[in-house]
Amino acid sequence: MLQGSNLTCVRGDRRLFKNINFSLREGELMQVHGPNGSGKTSLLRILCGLTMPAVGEVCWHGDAIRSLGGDYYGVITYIGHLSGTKDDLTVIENLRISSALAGIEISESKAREALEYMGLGGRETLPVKVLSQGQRRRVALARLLVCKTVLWILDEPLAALDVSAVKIIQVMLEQHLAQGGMIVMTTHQEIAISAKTIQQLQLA
Amino acid sequence: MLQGSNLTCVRGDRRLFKNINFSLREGELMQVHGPNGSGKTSLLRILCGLTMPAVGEVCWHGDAIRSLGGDYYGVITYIGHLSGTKDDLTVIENLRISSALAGIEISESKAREALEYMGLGGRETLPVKVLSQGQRRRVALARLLVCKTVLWILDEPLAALDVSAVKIIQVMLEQHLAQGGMIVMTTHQEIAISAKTIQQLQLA
Amino acid sequence: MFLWIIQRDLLLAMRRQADVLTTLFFFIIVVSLFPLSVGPEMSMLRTMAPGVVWVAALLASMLSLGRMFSSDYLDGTLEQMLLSPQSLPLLILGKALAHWLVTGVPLVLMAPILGIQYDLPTDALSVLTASLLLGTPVLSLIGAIGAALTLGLRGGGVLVSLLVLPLYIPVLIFGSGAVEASTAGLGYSAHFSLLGAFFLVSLVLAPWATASSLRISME
Amino acid sequence: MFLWIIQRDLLLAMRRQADVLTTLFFFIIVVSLFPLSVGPEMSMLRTMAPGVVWVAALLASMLSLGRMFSSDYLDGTLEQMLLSPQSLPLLILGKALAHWLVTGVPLVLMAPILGIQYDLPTDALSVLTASLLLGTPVLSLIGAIGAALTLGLRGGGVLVSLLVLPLYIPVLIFGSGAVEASTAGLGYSAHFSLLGAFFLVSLVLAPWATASSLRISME
Amino acid sequence: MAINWYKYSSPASFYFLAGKMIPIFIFAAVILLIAGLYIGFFVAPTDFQQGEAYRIIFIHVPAAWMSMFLYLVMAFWAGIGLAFNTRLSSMIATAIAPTGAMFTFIALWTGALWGKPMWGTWWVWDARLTSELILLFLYIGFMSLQAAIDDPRRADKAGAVIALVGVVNIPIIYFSVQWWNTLHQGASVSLNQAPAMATTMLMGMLVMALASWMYSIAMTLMRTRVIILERERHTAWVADLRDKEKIR
Amino acid sequence: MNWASWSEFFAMGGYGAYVWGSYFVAFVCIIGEIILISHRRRTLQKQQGLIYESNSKEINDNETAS
Ligand code: HEM
Ligand SMILES: Nc1ncnc2c1ncn2[C@@H]1O[C@H](COP(=O)(O)OP(=O)(O)OP(=O)(O)O)[C@@H](O)[C@H]1O
Ligand SMILES: Nc1ncnc2c1ncn2[C@@H]1O[C@H](COP(=O)(O)OP(=O)(O)OP(=O)(O)O)[C@@H](O)[C@H]1O
Ligand SMILES: [Mg+2]
Ligand SMILES: [Mg+2]
Repeated sequence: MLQGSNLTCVRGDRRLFKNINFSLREGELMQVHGPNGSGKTSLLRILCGLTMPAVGEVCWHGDAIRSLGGDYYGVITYIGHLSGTKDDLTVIENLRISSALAGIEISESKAREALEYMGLGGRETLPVKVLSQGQRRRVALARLLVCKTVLWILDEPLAALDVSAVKIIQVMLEQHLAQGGMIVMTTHQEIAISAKTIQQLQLA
Repeated sequence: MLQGSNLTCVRGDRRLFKNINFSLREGELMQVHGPNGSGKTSLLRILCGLTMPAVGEVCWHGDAIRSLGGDYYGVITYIGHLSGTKDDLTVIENLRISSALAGIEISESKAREALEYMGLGGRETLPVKVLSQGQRRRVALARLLVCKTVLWILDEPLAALDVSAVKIIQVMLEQHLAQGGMIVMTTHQEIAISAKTIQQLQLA
Repeated sequence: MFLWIIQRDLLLAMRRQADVLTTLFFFIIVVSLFPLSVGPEMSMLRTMAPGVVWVAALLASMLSLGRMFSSDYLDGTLEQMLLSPQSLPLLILGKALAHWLVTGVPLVLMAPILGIQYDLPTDALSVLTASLLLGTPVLSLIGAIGAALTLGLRGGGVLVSLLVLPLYIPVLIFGSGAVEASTAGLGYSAHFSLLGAFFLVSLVLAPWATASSLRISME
Repeated sequence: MFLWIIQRDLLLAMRRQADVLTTLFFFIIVVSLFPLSVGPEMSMLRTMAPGVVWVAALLASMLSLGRMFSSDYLDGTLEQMLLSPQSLPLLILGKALAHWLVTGVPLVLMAPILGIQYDLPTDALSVLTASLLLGTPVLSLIGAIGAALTLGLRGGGVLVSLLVLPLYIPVLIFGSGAVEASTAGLGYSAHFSLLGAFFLVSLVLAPWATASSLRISME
Repeated sequence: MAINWYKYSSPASFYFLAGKMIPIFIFAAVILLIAGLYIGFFVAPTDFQQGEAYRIIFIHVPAAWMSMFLYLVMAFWAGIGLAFNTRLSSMIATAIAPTGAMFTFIALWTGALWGKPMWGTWWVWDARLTSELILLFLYIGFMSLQAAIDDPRRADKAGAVIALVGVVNIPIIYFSVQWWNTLHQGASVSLNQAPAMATTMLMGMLVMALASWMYSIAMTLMRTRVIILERERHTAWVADLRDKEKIR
Repeated sequence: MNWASWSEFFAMGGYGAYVWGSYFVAFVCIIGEIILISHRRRTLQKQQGLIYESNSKEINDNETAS
């Protein structure tokens, strides 16, 4: 269970949000809404532990995440605005290495399968730098297929994706929720995800 | 009038598209559609003259753009996946400098006005690196307000923008078309633009 | 336009506050390292001085080459420059000038002080400064070509030095040669006229070569 | 895990094919610049040799520091590393090791040949090589701290040298000092034990310092 | 009708033409090499100043000549490729570089081995030697740049720019000899002892130089052919070639 | 003929190491280059599963035909 209590975020001399409280249980999705610059990315980074909130605490099953450290990182997957792929490595190398970094070593065939599913079949051995914007995004998102984490934190996963890819992601998210996973995500596009409970968090 | 004749684009071992023909007149919009990696960005870069097509020619009022050089650059504005803003400069500096680069020197008040219109009021003096993804995009798009070019070539202008910003852009595009401008754009999001003629170009 | 580019690059340099200072600092450190590792004999140091100062200047200028285009490339500004109705070689000249103002000028100003540390006689000092004044712009101009060619090739930092250093060598030879000639009591006008020739040639050719390299790199 | 990081960084280096080679050539070129500007007298060159080789090694190592984290930062991989359940200092140790394998080892291998060009006697050559072998890992480890601190400050390339060079200086002094001591017929074991101490200290402390610098930079 | 030279500027025709020429050049190179070595080792007399060590000259001088000459040829073809956008000339330039670098290396190596007995040191920082070293760097820079770029068209053009800029550098380095007191022996040292010896030595050197020529041409053609296949593997004529070979 | 015996030939008047060192390395470079080129060609063939080696006559016929 992920809990945020009393979260406040200050950037420069601007307070982006204050007193945000929520708790997210297994199988639940939380969508964070808000106009550009309202602090969605900042909130997600706080939930990951990349930034400290000015006030408040994020807890994972009752323990403050800042005290959990590496253990917490083992249960989350964060995919932000930046894709985290290396331009010079090939698609398949990128996927295998980023998974290894997240603690899961996957075989070549497993990786190929995931890429195939993401619609990157036949492009496994191209360096990422020649890919199109949407294809890079797909490479980053392919990691969701191989990881075994419970909590997914996704910052605009749909940016640059075409309709077929949006469909794939939607199915993926629904499956994850059905299996008892949790998702926190932001998006400016409409996406209809069927889930047990969907919480909407509106910023600013 | 912008004309593409017989355009073919080859990337690595892959032919992205071939024999694309179109002609775009004053007041017309051309939307380029296609799944991720189908070559939309590549086509737009060819139209700008940043890349040479493997076969075919792009003509502006009958002259091949490669022979026009700087004269052609004076009539187009290209906004690509990358925002072309410098992280270390402030929002207003970015706008003024990028306009100057495009050949239009604008006064501080004019720049402030444009930024205000784009919803960046009050953030003029922040360095771009602290802005949110959508705000960066707005800075890049603000250039459309101050430029006086005829042909706009926009690669996913709506990515990362929230609904209110999408609205602003929509109005801007419609005004440009009404004044006899031309637009070539790609987007994966739905956007309803009212224009004299809308051409749809479908890639792969 | 030209002024805008220079102004922009200088503004960027100022924004990264200590930028000018750091090039200078690098230069000073490299020059001061030698007495540390070679030992304090004055006659030896005096002979080494012009060579060491020149090599340090060259390295300092080279180190900052990566910056010249790469950040513009990564954030898409370079695309916009190529699409600018302005003359590209002129834009590039502006960038090279800004580069020189940030990296070259501080070195030229600093050189006399460092020369004193190496116990150079006064006229050798002025020759050293003059040779740097004439030579460092050449370094920025030639460097621009290398920086443009290695654009987007990750790890270009080392590749650029491989490409550019051989081209820097003539400047180095005649620059330090001038100082040595003056210490030896020989005429150094030949060295200077050669440096001047390099300057003119690179002033005319380098912006064009850089412009076409940039177009090639962005293709 | 550790192995994955090293493997990844080496893979990246190999992908840029001639990467290892270019470091090497950079080193060779810098070493060759000095005779060009100082003049060809052998006795002079022999005295300069250890200093020159060490300064070149230091620069080669420093030049490639920018690469260490910045590309990981720009494309978001670094965020992912911080979120990795693996121990961050270990990851960093892996990266530093990869950096050393790519920049340090080629230099160590090349040093004897360059020493010959500067006409160093055989035992001085072996002392030089040994000192580099012990010293270059320290450069990579300390460099990692600087690279982490200057992350995201564009134009960090020069700033990093500002931060890192002062820390490099002791290594330089004792490294080249060992060679000079051996040429002068004095004992050089004191120099070596100091270098060894630097190595151990930086091996233990640098990964932690780098890890916290990274967390600070990414805040 | 005259030969249609233009036809051979297409990679496909060049591929076949080169295939026919390679054996001729290799044959010529081998014959000339044997002749040159024979003259060098068995006909040319011992030099009374340098003893037998001077026999290095038969490899050193041709290699040094080739190293400089090949750079100019390479830059020429690269420039043609850049100016007229002809793929073949760029490929030839790319193919020449490794051979040129190899000759540069041989010149350096043999020079060093010659220097030890003659000057008592492997290396001096003398203008001639240094310029040869820089030449090696120019070659390596050209090759590393091309290797670092994935897209062959871009690699060709970028390589051409650096090759041409490098050419400007060559005469500069070469004439810098005048500002330096050179240690490197010129032609005067050992050749004018006796006219008879000078002629046989000159003969040996020239024959070896010719052999290097033939060898360089053969290598360039071979490498160009491989490059053509690598780059044109998707074209119809390569596919034709492949099918025909499979059937047979 | 300059040499009384083979051993004298190999000794090269005391400079054997230098002379043969030069020729040997040059020779190795040449052979190495040839091997590298043919290796490059063979990997290309393997990658593509092709045989490029052409019978020039047959190709010639083909060329004139087309
Ligand atoms: C690493 C050391 C050396 C290098 C890089 C080197 C380089 C060169 C080069 C570039 C040339 C062609 C110059 C021209 O055609 O004008 C040349 C020619 C020659 N070298 Fe060397 N050399 C080296 C060492 C030596 C040594 C040690 C000797 C003899 C003691 C020697 C004797 C000659 C002679 C006799 C020629 C022919 C000069 C002529 O063409 O008139 N070289 N060398
Ligand atoms: N130093 C600062 N001074 C003032 N404001 C700042 C500073 N740093 C960040 N900000 C503001 O903080 C906000 C950060 O927003 P964040 O990136 O979290 O937005 P977001 O909701 O993800 O927006 P988007 O939808 O555009 O991605 C921005 O509005 C930015 O202007
Ligand atoms: N060297 C190469 N080898 C093979 N394919 C390549 C190479 N370089 C580019 N490509 C392919 O070319 C295409 C480039 O597509 P482009 O960026 O134009 O797509 P796009 O339509 O803009 O897609 P998106 O909607 O994702 O932005 C990609 O499919 C990419 O995989
Ligand atoms: Mg955001
Ligand atoms: Mg695109």
